[in-house]
Amino acid sequence: MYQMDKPILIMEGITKEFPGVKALDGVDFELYPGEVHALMGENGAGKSTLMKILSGVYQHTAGKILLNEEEVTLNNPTVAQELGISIIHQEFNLFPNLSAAENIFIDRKEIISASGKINWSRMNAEAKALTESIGADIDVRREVQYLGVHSQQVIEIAKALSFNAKILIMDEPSAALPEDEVQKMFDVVKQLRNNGVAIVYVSHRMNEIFKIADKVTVLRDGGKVSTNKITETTEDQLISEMVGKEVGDLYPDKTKRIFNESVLNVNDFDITSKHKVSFSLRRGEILGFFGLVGSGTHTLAERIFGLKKGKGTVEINGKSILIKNPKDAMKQGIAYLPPDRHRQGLVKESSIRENMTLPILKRISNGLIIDKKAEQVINEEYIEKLSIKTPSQNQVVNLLSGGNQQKVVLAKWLTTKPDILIMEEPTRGVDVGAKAEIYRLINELSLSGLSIILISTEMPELIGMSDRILVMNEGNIVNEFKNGEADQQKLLKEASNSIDKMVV
Amino acid sequence: MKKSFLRVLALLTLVLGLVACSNQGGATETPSEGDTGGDAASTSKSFFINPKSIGPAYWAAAEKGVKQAGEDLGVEVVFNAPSTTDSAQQINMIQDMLTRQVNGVGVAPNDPEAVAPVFSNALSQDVQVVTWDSDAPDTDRKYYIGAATDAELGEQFAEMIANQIGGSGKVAFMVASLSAQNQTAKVDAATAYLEANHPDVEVVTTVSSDDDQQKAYENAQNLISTYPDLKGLVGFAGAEAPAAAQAVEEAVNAGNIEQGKIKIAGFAVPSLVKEYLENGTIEEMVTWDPSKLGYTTVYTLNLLTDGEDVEDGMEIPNVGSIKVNGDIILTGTDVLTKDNVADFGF
Amino acid sequence: MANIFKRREAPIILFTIVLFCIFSLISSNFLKPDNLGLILTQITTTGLISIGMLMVILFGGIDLSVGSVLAVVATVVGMLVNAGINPFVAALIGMVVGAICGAFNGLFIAWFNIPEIITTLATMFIFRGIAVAISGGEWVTNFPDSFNFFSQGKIIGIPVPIALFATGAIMFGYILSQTRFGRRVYAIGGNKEAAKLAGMSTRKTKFLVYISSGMLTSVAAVIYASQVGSIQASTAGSGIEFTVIAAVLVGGASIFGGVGTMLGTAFGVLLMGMIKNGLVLTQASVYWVDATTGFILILAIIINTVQRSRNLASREGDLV
Amino acid sequence: MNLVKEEVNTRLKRLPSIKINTISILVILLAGLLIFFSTQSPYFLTTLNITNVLVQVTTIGLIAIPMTYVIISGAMDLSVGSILGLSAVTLGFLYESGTNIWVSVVLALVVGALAGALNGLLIARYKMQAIVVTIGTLVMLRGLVYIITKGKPISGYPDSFYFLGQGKVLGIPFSVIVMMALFSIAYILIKKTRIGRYTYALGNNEEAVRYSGINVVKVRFLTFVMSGLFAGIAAIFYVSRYASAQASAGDGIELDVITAVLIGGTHIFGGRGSLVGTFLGVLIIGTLRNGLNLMGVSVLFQTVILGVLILVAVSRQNK
Repeated sequence: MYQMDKPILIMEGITKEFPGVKALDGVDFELYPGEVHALMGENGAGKSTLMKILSGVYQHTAGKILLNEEEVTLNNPTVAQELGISIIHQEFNLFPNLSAAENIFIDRKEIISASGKINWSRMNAEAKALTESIGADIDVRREVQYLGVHSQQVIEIAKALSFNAKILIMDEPSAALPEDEVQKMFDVVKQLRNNGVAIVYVSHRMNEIFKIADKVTVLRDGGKVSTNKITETTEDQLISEMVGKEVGDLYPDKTKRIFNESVLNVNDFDITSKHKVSFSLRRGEILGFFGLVGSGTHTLAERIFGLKKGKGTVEINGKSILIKNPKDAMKQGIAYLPPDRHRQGLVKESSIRENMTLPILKRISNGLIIDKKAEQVINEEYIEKLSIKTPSQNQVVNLLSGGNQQKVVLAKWLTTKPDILIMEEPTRGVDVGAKAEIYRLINELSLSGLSIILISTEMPELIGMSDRILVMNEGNIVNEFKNGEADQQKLLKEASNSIDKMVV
Repeated sequence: MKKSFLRVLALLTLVLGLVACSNQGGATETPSEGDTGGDAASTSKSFFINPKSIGPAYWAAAEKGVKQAGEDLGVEVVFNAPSTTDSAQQINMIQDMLTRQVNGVGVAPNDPEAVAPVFSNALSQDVQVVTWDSDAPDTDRKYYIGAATDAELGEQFAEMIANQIGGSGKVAFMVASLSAQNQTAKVDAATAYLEANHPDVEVVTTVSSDDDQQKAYENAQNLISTYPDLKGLVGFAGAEAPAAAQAVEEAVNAGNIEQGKIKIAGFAVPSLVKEYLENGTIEEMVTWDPSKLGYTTVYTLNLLTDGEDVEDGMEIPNVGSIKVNGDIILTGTDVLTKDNVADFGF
Repeated sequence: MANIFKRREAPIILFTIVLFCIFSLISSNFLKPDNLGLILTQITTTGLISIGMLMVILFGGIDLSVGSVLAVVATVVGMLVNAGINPFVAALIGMVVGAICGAFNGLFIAWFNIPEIITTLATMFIFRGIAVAISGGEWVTNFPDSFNFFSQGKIIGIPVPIALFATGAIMFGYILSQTRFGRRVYAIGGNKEAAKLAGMSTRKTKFLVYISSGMLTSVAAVIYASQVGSIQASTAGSGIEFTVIAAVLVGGASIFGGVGTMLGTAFGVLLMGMIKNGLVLTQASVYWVDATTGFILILAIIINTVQRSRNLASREGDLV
Repeated sequence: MNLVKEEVNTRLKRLPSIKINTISILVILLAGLLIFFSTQSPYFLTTLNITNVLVQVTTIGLIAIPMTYVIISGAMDLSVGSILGLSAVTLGFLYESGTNIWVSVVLALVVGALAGALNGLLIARYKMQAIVVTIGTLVMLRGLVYIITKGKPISGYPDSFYFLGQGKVLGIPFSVIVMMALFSIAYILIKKTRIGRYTYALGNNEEAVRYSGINVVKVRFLTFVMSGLFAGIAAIFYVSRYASAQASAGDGIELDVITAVLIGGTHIFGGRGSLVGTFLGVLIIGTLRNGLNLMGVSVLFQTVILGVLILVAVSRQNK
């Protein structure tokens, strides 16, 4: 393997102080050409601050950065990019109104001809070549707003590659990618590594780290805990380094579970006008759904909750019900925890209190007036039940950590006292500690009789939590795995097989 | 907290400073110059003269007469109005001035009906009320001061255009507003007059500029283009005739119509149509001097507050003799031609 | 062909053509070359202002002060011309004044970060006051004949106003679609944060846009003054902002920024001008003109929305 | 842990106090104006004049109430002036053609609400941009007004009707009482009921509200219907006070209303704002106009002062 002795990057004693607080305290970090260096830590440990300093978004208050043994000042992102440091942010930084090619090459001198005109044909050709080099087939002339999430991610990567980056920072690159694309991305990362690019790989996902990384550095509370070769560490060790203490098994024990009657029967239910699904959910069951992006799992959830219109009725507790809108669904005791808490789950400028009772305002109003007292009682109850860490229920949600935010969304739906809870990506962007807590909560809820549909692209989560897993592919349910039957290979195979081959 | 307090202070100072400045610089108020006139008894009098809006040059011309009268008579005059011809804001302003306990108000009402309550209110406070330029006959106003009545003017315009086009053909009316009573009254009178006296003159349409000169200009262009056999344009307000003349002149220059094919009549401010009169695009127009209206308004109010009254045929300095017909005071109109256009100072 | 219909400008172009046909059928005078020339001449002021407005709207902003800027510049230029200054020199000075007004807006918007609508609402009042103060409340009129060049003159056979508008539209159409500066405008309007990360200076770009917008408005003001022949500072250009904003939005631009083209805007302007001209030509009752205009406007907006949602429906991966 | 966040915490925790500041700044500003004007004009601080100011702001005040809702919910309504005009002439037209005055009043309110419903339908149901749609209806509805009236003001109403805009109860003008009452009701609605919660949430994150199972279309639709209805109410008082329904009634009032709402601290991009602020904003504009009128300051300077006030008072609304 390509490995050089001299580090391309040395960060020494990096300290970052915000008025009154130290976000980073004397962190050392070294990066060698041709290595994939994983950076781990819980949310707030300082990973993103460190990477923002490296990519020129923030300036450190103490310490120094050496690039090829020369001290550099990275005072804005452009300088960093010109020095060969590129970053792919977790949240897309794309222009929805511009074409894919323009997104890759926006504001770049290279594609401007001598007359000052943009050289469209050259830009499109280079963009095409770049995306193809990552194995993606995208119409680079199409506006990004009309492209799917996975294509948007490809554009992000292509954009970074277009800078001939010597150092590439990837912040949670797999978060939005479907599993099959993750594999493709790994191939690209390996390719880059072989070309001598140094890659900083920021991720929460243990299995990915062990698959792709050469080294791993763990941060905690703004300081560095350790740097190890991946071969010299274990998952357990990393987790305990990250949280500072041992955590028990992430997933609860599933052995003593019994289910009785089915609460939800879905028969010939439209996903689209062409695709219909049938399945049933039993009381207290956690029914997992796995599917790649575009498989129809999200549409299914929105259909059952009445957010998307379509044909077909569902049978709830033996009664056939036509759900036309979310109100109908909620009347039947259905709740839906959406996948994107920032956009769909929370009104982040509002308080915990206001968020939590948003769906049940009608219930807790006397006539038109909201019963503040009842609202407070409900809030106290759920803040305690879900152990949401907050100084008060009047806290603005924006200020909570990702895990606590997710708990607020969960609490919001639990206040509706649902019988059936559809959860989509319940632990996306949540750190390990909070993850374990959310899993414990889900399990408790199901034990108390709540029936749960768990839709996730995170396979360990599905395997660890579900009693059954249904796999969807191109709008159809293609297979069912009982508890203990599924593993990641099998799931992925079913989910990514072309339908033609499946119909035997 | 301290910082934001400072900020508020700064803000207040700025706004109030501006207010103070504008008050000093405000050219609208003519302080009474009692020391020059020696007529010390009347210096305590103040009148509020209220045009339809502030800004249009027609009213700026009127303001000159109002101020001149204020100076001559040694009374304080406030000349103010909303920035648009908005009836509600105008009435609010009259009310504010009544609070200030002025002795008389002269109003050019934007809505003749709407001013009735505020006029009776004024009367109950012993404030003299007259209307000028535009009348509100169904109110408690004492007098209306105008160049001529709307009906007379409408008929005068009609006769003038009929004359110019030789008594037959198509004409179009151009007004400043479709809802201003003094405009619609003139239009109605002109239409009736033409029907009765010149049945061969056909009024094809009435267009409104909403007091916007560009719109008046485009209206004229569109009319010329719409009615190839159009023979006359009648402008009922100050901005219409020059806009019509400009459009006609351009059409002539472009060779689309012959010189003199489309005649223009109606009201005009001399300085605005000077060049068109001189180059022959316009032959004659009706005009009156708004500053005379303003002067007469202040003069009348002054008489009324002194317990005197106007008389038919009485001479008013700077204005000339006036005609009093019941509760209507008329200062008279002039016919504007290229020979006398230079004599008008507005 | 199918691609043409997917273009954002397609509905407005189609709608303009349909309306054109309707007017031609109703009024025989509509199709005359004179009249078509007239429509083109009449849209030049709104057209020039709409170019600047398009850029402002591409940022997700809105400029309510254009009418007042027009009044300021028209008054200044008119007074300069009457003071015996060469019309071209006066026009150039007018452009500087327009640029200063634009810079004033840009300063508050780009540097002090005050939302566009608030800044321009304020400057709408302020500039109007300044215009009237400069004019002393009097008509600025009786311009020398040489000033007529800007309304009646011709450049290689094309009337000057049309030539100026066409030049402006083509120039800024090119800048917006083909140059780095233009693409920055789109990028910032599409995603401000991403634009910052890509190293673009939002402030500088915005500032420049407001200055160009001020200059374009001042060109419009010169044409206005020359066409109308007399300027009344208190009313000149008042309310023009609504016509211009409507034209840009009807032309397919989105009030949220990032979306809109010069071609669409030009057609929006043309549509508005055609409605105004056509309704007089069809000899519709004067009382019906506003109602019909509003109705056609809403119709155009509906058609735009339908097309946009159809485009979104064809989004990749609609099964998610 | 979470050092950065905590830092942000301490900064953002001051949010509630910022809100109080907005109100206190407005109160100080209003007080400053009152003191200043009373030193400038002996007539300013009289009961008569204060009553005057209050009566004068009723039109703007009434429309500013729903406008606050509309702007907080992240939209905008430019058509209110035209709706006012339409309701006013509907009232006049119906009464003139022999309908009972009170029936006419009710029908005028219905017409206002229907005009608002048209906006609401296009904006809420069909997701069209609020500014664009309301510019369209602004032009169209004003056109309708001219079709109905042919430009002639309609006047001559029964005396009982004039009570609304000109009558007094216990020395306080009836219209002012109605405005205060509606402000209070609207305040309770936005502060204490779910409608208020939905309005704020809509302005902050419409998607999240939709995903909470709330009928977003209905809420937004209602804000526009309310906007139309209140423009109708304002029209009734307008006609009653001025004894005349004129075609140009309410022309351009949208800018005054929006100015008042913005000065009152409501955020132009939605999500933040208060009715108390709006009320103060309305009073500030009314007081400024009245005081400057009393001082005899030309309106031209008045508009410049208003412009500067907007620029300075609302400049805190950074993006």
